[in-house]
Amino acid sequence: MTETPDELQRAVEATLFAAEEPMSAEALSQHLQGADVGPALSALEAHYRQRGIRLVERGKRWQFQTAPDLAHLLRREREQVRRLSRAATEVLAIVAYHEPVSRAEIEAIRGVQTSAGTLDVLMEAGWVRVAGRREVPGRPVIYATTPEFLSHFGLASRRDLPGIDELKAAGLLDPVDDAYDDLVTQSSPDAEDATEEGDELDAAALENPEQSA
Amino acid sequence: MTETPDELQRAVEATLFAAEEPMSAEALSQHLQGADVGPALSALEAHYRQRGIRLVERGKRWQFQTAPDLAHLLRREREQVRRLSRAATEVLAIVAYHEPVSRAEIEAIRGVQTSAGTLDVLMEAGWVRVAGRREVPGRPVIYATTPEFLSHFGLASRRDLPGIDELKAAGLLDPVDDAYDDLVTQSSPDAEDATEEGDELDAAALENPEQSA
Amino acid sequence: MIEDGLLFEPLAETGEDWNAPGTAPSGDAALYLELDGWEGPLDLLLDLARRQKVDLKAISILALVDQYISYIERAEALRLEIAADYLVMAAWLAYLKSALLLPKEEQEEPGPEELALRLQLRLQRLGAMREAASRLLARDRLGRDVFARGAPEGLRIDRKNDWQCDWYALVSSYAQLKARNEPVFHMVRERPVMTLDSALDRVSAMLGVRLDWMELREFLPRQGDLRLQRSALASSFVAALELARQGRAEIRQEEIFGPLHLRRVAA
Repeated sequence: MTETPDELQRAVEATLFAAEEPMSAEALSQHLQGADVGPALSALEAHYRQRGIRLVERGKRWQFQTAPDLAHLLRREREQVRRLSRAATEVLAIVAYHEPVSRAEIEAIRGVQTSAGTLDVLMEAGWVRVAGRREVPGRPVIYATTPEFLSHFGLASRRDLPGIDELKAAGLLDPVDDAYDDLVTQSSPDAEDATEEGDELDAAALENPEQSA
Repeated sequence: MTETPDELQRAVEATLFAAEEPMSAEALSQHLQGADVGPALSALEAHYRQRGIRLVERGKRWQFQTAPDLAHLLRREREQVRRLSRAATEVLAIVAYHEPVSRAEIEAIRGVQTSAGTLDVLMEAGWVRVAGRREVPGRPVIYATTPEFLSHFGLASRRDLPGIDELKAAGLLDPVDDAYDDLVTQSSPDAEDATEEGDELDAAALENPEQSA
Repeated sequence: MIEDGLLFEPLAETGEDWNAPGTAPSGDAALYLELDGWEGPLDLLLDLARRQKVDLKAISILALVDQYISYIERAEALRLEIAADYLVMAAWLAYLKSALLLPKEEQEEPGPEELALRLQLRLQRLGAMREAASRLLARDRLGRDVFARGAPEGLRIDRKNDWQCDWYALVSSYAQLKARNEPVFHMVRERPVMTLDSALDRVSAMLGVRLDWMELREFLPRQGDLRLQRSALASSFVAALELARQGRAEIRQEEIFGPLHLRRVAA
């Protein structure tokens, strides 16, 4: 395709480029002192057919637009690696250990209010899903983990999550405050009985996976 | 001019066409998965040189715009360009040719106080920005031009400022004190030669006028 | 250049050719309005200089001074707040002119030639910037002469977050949560103690055996748990105080923190 555009083609090209709305051939012609813009439009349409932009006619009005095969360039996704916040990690852990669980239950376990955004983040990450509603007054939404959660954390099933005794054995309960932990450690046998009795069977089993296994 | 654009050229063309702001080569490259966009930009720039639209570089940023010789066809009824007062125009020129420059230095050249509004107008237009402070007593704020300034006035870089080389060579961008000292210490015919001897030197010094001052 | 720059001969034909910017002479009433149009005295001077129709390097400073002063004198309706700067310049120029006309040997530093040259340099610089400004404004300007695309589609970048969390963070977070929320039981360990009652019995029994002063420590058990010994010390001390209060014993201490002695009060 060899061409040096003539002056009318250049004028049409510039006018359509700068126009804020698509223009009909009549409007173009009027803008360009009544010139016959038909041939120029055809020549330009042909010229741009191979390029990254096209000259297209839509409902008798002409406009430039991105070539259809390049439309994806207009919308780019940029992935941003972000670490889960401590609050979100806690909520994820609670969902994982206690699922299905409502937001009120999560808050009861954490002892602090949990912003809706925290659960949104976990759902955006694809690790937590809405698992229905609990059939109690208010019918609260309940949350559970997803298969992506298991694969991300390399777990075959939720039963692979370490129980609280194993966490203790691994020293994971220690680092906070030695004096405080001393007390907790001494009182924990009783404490566990007290907190677990009302839990769902599932959660109780998780606390002591070796017993259920 | 025969050419079928390659895929990268098409992508660069489509991206710059769709962009709402001029884009640097780096931003383009980032948008196009790190492609080396330099050759594509050169090819496109050459392709569009004859056409009704141009691909131009303004302050390291690339943009499409209509060809200047078609201005008469495109002027709109409503003036899109802000009308500058004479004071604002002079201050803009002083900032552009002397940047970075403090308000006191602007006033020394103009011989009058510059109202705060004048610089505000130029900053609001997006043509002038605060470029830090000069490390002298009082640490005055210094001003410089922006990429939008270059874009608006069709300058590839500050070296394109009309007549800047001649002004520099004639010492007309140096403060009066320096110019006077030059005149007094050197015999006058030599003085002119001396200032003209190194155009490249002067151009380099333009980047940091305070060093040359 | 210095000699070229200062033509001390007033140019005859420049006298009447320098009215206000772009206005025909329309009487003195117009002049005060015209002062508003100048960007200060230097601007007015530059305009007057331009009207000499010579290169600024070859300007006649004396002619310029005359023109300026004459201009200011004719502007009768000067508004003072605008005119102050212009009047100061007029006074300075009048001084410059007289200095330039004086014999050289009577002049102070800086000499009038220097002042005149500096003024000329300033005018050149302002002139250069005025010229540059008009050339800048005459360029093909975006939005006036050249145009960006009227309706760009725009590039949208959707940010997607790739959330990171590892097994350890998950599990340790749960552990900490558990640790934090365990109900706290305050348990006092069973410890070997000597109660006050038994200390009272013990001390009064031993006082009954001995008549002279005894150190408190002699009342304490010699063996056993260190914690029991400490408890015994505390209890025995309180027991001694109690016996003294009851009038059954006396307490003596030679110095602060010294050993504590006690003995039975003979009834």
